[in-house]
Amino acid sequence: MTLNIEDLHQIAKIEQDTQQGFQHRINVCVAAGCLSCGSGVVKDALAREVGKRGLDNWCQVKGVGCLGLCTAGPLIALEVGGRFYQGVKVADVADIVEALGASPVDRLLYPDDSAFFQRQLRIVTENCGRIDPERIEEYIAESGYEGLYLALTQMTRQEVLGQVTESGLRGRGGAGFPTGLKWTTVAKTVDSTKFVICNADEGDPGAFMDRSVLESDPHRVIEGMAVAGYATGASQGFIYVRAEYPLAVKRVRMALSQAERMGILGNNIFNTNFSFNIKVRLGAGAFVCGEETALIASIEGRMGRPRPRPPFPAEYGLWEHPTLINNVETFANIPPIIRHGGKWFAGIGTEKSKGTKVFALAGKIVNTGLIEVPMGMPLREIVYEIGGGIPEGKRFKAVQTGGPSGGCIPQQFLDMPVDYDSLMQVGSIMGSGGMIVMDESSCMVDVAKFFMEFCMSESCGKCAPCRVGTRQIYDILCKITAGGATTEDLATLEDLCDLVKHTSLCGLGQSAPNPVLTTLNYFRDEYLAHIHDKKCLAGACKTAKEVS
Amino acid sequence: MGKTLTIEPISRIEGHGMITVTLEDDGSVSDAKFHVTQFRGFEKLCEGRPYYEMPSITERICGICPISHSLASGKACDAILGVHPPETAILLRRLLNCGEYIQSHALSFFYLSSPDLLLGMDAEPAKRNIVGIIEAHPEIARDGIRLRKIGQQIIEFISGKRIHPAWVVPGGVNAPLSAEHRDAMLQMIPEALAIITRTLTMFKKSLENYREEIATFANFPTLFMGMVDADGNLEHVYGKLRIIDAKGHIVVDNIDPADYQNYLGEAAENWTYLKAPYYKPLGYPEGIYRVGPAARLNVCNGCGTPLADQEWAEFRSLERGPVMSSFFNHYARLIEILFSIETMEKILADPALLSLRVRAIAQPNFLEGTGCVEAPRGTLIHHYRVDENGLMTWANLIVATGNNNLAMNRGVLQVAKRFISGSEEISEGALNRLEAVIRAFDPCLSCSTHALGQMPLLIEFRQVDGKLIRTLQRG
Amino acid sequence: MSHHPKGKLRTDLNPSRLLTFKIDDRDVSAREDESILEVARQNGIAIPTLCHLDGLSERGACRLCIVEVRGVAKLLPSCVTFPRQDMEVITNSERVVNYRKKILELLFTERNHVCSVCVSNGHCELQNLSVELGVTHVRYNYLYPEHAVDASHSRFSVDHNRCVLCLRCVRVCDEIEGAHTWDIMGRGITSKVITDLNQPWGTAETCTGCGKCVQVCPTGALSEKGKSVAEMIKRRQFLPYLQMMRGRQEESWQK
Amino acid sequence: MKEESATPERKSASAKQPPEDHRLRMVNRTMQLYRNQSHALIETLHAVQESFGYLEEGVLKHVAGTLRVPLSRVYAVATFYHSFTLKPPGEHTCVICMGTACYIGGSGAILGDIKEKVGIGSGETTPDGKVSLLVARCLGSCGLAPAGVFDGEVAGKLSPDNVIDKIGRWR
Amino acid sequence: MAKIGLATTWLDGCSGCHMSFLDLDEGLIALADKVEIVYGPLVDYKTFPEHADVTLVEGAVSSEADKKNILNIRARSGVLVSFGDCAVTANVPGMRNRYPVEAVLQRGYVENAEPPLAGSGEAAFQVVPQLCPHARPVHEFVHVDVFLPGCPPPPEAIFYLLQELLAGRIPDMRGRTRFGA
Repeated sequence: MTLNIEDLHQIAKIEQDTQQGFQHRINVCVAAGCLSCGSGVVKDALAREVGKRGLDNWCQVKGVGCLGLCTAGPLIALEVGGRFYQGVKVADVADIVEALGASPVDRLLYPDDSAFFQRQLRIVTENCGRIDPERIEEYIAESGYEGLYLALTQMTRQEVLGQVTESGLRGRGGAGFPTGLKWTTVAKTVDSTKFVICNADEGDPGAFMDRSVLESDPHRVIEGMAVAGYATGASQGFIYVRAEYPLAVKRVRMALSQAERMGILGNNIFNTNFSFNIKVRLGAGAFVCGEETALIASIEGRMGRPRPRPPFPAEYGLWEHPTLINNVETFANIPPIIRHGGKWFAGIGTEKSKGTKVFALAGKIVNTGLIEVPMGMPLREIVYEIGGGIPEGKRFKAVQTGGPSGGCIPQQFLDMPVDYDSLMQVGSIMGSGGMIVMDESSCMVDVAKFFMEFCMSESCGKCAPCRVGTRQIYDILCKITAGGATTEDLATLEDLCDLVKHTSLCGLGQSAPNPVLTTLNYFRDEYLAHIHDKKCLAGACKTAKEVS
Repeated sequence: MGKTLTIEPISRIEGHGMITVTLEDDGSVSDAKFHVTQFRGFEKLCEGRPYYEMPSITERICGICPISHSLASGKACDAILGVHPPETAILLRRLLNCGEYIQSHALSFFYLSSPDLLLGMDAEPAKRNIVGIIEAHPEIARDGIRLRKIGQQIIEFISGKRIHPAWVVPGGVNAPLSAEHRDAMLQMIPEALAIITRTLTMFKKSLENYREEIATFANFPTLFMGMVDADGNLEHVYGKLRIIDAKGHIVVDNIDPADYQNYLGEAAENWTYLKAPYYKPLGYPEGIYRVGPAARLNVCNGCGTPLADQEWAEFRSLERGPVMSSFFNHYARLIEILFSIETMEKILADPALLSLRVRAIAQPNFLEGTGCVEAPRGTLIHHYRVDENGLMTWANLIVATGNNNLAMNRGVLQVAKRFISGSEEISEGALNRLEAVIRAFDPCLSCSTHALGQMPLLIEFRQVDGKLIRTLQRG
Repeated sequence: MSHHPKGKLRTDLNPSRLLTFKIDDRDVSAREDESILEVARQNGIAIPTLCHLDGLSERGACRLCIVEVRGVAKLLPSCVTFPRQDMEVITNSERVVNYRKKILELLFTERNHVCSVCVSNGHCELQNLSVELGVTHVRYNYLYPEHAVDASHSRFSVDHNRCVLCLRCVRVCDEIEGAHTWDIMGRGITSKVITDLNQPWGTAETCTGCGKCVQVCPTGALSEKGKSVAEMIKRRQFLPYLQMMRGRQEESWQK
Repeated sequence: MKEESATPERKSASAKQPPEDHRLRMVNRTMQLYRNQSHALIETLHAVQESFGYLEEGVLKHVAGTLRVPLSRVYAVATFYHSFTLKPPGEHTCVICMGTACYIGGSGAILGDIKEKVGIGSGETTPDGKVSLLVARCLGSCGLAPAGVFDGEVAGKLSPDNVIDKIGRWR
Repeated sequence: MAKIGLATTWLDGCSGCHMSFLDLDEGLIALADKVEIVYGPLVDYKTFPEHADVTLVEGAVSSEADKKNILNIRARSGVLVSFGDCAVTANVPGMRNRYPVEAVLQRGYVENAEPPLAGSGEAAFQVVPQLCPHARPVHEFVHVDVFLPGCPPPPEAIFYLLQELLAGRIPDMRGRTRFGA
């Protein structure tokens, strides 16, 4: 079966009509966060309740992907009227159905004028929480796969590369390398075999953007990959996804087989001579596999140990063939870029950071969850308006971005625009989008220790500075938090951070000292208090003095 | 109300020790103890290591008698392999041992004890050291330095390194001797002989001055143990053990060192890291025995070399039976230097010495092995067990100084009782004698505890319940 | 199996193209596919290395061979970095020398290196590097991990206390002997070389007993049994020879 | 830094697991799916772990032979990745998330309490074989921090008390 | 010219480094003119002086007593020299670090003793100083000015060190000795 644009439109039309047929649509979040609060049971109960009352043709109950506001789960969205119910229990189900078309159930109502939803700009997550991720038709109804069709049938490879380059999209996985440039490099290589890899091995502890996108809108990623395959001349793709995300794996596999069945993946897609297939590969719990060359090694069935670059995977990648690697969010940006044009995308965000960014907002903040905002939004707005500020009246201390490779941004930079370069300037990085808010009860030395422990146990062990250096740094941080360190130890700590940063083989080691360096930079007083006064200013560490 | 007097560190010994003396209310001495205060755990730290590393690891027990440890260890490893090293290797090992006896005994006599002997027990502490000797008796100091150097050079000629040479290996030694080095050693003999002869004469003349010390430095009856060769003559490396009683009668003879456990037990006490070996059939602590230079001269039938035999005869004529006072260790040490020089001369003349066959190669054939030599300070036993792969599973070391532990403690008590009494004013000389009795044994505490170290001297007066009344500091 | 970027598929390197560049202000010429390390050594300029061994694939892992390249912010491992025309390489700036020292010191803290009683004392590359780089002490605290000796093989033993994880053993076993008995288990600071299923070496069915791993090991980690302290002198002449001969055989089979 | 020793029942495994063992069927199917190519190793190990609950040594040999991957390489891969375990798990499994949000939320204290009151650390199983404790890097449930998984069920907003209570009910 | 005050001390070591110092042989006589030994195992001073210009420390820090001593010695020393491998790297004494102190004492005083020590392990020892869990290098506890590795350091290196110090220079020991020399 090969589709053409009419077929696509037909599918979309049928789907849209069906949807319109319902007076009410109840969207129940069935992403991992809400599921773990019991949203699955609530969804079933709602469906039963609707059926019991014979309202099947009047009201649709469907599971959707992440609505973003994970704190409030299980979360329900009433599409007509735009209301949100939070913390829904099975016991609430009758009331909810009863209230359809009448005044809402006040006790469950989430203030829908909340800045949480208002201030966001959703591109990557445009379908999240709106469509049923397990049905390709719903994706197609939202202009899904139109971008791929456009690219294959009306654009040359050069034109696709041109649009991506023009969009100014930068890699959302960490370093922010220009996507157009990466694609062009792979496209230029001369090799009959090339690969496209989607890095969905989101390992940053405190980030779940990729998981959400894969759980809520998997087809978008598939479409982005297929476009990339076309543009670069690759015919085989891999999605390397964490085994710890079983729901995401399930939905991606489901989406792949739906796309294959429809001929959107496979041979001669849309009757062109472009063929593209995607396979899922499971990660097995190694943060370092986020590094391109380690990821490749892992797909090849080996230990995920990075190798020196150059040569870069774009020239010398999977099984020694040119390979394009982007992460989930990057690929998810592609379909709208193709549909609306690179210029449109470039109009969003800041001069050097285009588009939007998805963040996983967590920590000591009122609204924890998944958000998408235009690049350049001030940090203060994210924390205080979208995030709703710090709970329990505590004082804001810092925001950690970029996970173990990033840094802690203190109060004085709250008005800083969030984009690649501003973050870099203050010593942090954009990273994949983890954003952890800390209040006065968090000890910054302890936070640095937490990340160093992470880097130490995630170090692959290949190069000496990272393998041993991270352990040495961790030991010193332990000594500091235990109140047993001297100023000489502090000097050694800084010396080691410099060493590991500048001599490690791969990005993991090179950036591992960042959390220590930024906290040393902005919160040195906390280090000194542990050392001189044997005291933890935040009261989080049990120093020897306090224990005795 | 009882008090305790503490002397720490004991200086001019190879190691780290402390003496406590417990005083009765009237100031008289009720008890005295010699404590060894550090510990390194060689018996454990070698666990899991390959047996063939043992000679080098155990060499690090002591910087003064590393050769003895490597020889005992090498012999224990020979036993594990189940081989006899080639004749040349045995000659070379014995030759190496001669070098060690010369340097170690020279160190003990000239560097550590001569200040007491030449400047007097009551001399000013600031002068009572080798620098004081250099100033007061430059020619004797020079002799001491030369003699020790000759010993160290011999070791270096044979093994390539003066301290911790890693040259004794399981099954033999790791390199043959060159003719050039042999000749160099031969050339040193006349000077060495001249020095030792001078020193013996000088020492014998001065014996008069030490009546008090001779009478009290562990002058009591005990058993004696030492190694003898097949003829019952003095032997340091390849021989069997003999134990005699205070009357000079042989208690046991021809003990194969591998059977040491039938004769020797080691007791542990909680106030010292140095264990106390005792002669098992007599039990603990009645099985007190002594080892070392005087003990060796006591147990043997003679030295087996002409000059040393003359001196030996003179030494043994000091008393009717065995020489009892441990003070005479100094004397015996000089005789053993002479013996070692003569032995060396004999070995150097052996045509087999330069053979290239110096090592028997084998895999472990036994899972257990014992090696025993006479270290300068006394009998040294290494006992190892290994697993099927040759990795150490267990080790027991009885070191020279340990053998003398019971005797040293009794010696300290004897001196304390003699020199400390009544008043609280304890003379400098008395304190020094408490240490000198220990020095007479020349304890190698690095060996015995497998450790060393130092602390300031404190004299602590304590009530019986341990409460500190008063502290005196000396220095 | 190490994927060496110098492999045949590296399309951007042209073995026939000659270029000139500078190492420590000296003009040198090289083929484009020769690493900076190779070129430096050909010109008598010593760059310290540990994981590199002529005849084995490169890993770029020990980081001791890092050099500065003028105009490049990052330090580059000279074993896997290739020259470009007019490149200016500095091999001995204070900066890189200091980093090398620190890396070496980290290696000393990682395991339990007791040089004085090591079979390789006096013939050890780690020890020699400490002399070469002027390391007279280790500024970082020793970690004292628990590691054992495996002496189950009839002729060789492996002492993990002395391993620096250079993986020469793994590579020679895979690339030259073709047995792949060795590999490395775990990750990070807990990494350890193993034989077969992390079983005693003597029970590893795949080991041919060829002993190449022992000879290429830079330290006393791998040694011949029965060799005492300081006696383990490694012989490696076979390595470039075998590499050459294996290449030749391949040709003759193809005929 | 304890070494992971080779499992004691070394020889038993291959004999005990003849190829017709039903648990092997899924493993074999996975390998066939990849035409027994060596790069299927990780996927296959996932399959082994799923069918057996852990990476059984005999099965590892079988996998090595079928995929023609050196034994040491199989072991290396099996120990490189955190998802794999070489020891049989306990009857019940408790996973505590140590992602940043959960750590900030106090999951460190929870682990400390488990260590103190149940006596097991990460990767360990109680001596009675009832409970295994694992630590996850991030469950992606940061909104529920601190979060954990109890026998496959995600639970959020954990506290030391309710975790000890949950574990207590298993024993 | 006033003599410089030289102190030497040993912690957990074998005395081999001190012996290597004595291996200066006749050099010692020449040294006696320029150097006064103000503390050490070869002389009879019982307390560490208020000030020593140069202190050579042999051995690793292994017991509570060593710890106390080295802090005191550091405070009273001008130039502190880590003397030999045990002081610089912990060397052979550090080999016990693989085992808990309890196990080390157990082997020595219970398994290999008859009658064995009453009580068990460290607690059983009353008068003698407690052992630290690890034997560690001196510079992990106090600042060290010069490192003189070697097991033992060769006499030539010791001679060079003293000559440089006498000339008022901090010696650069690189290339003159090494770990395990």
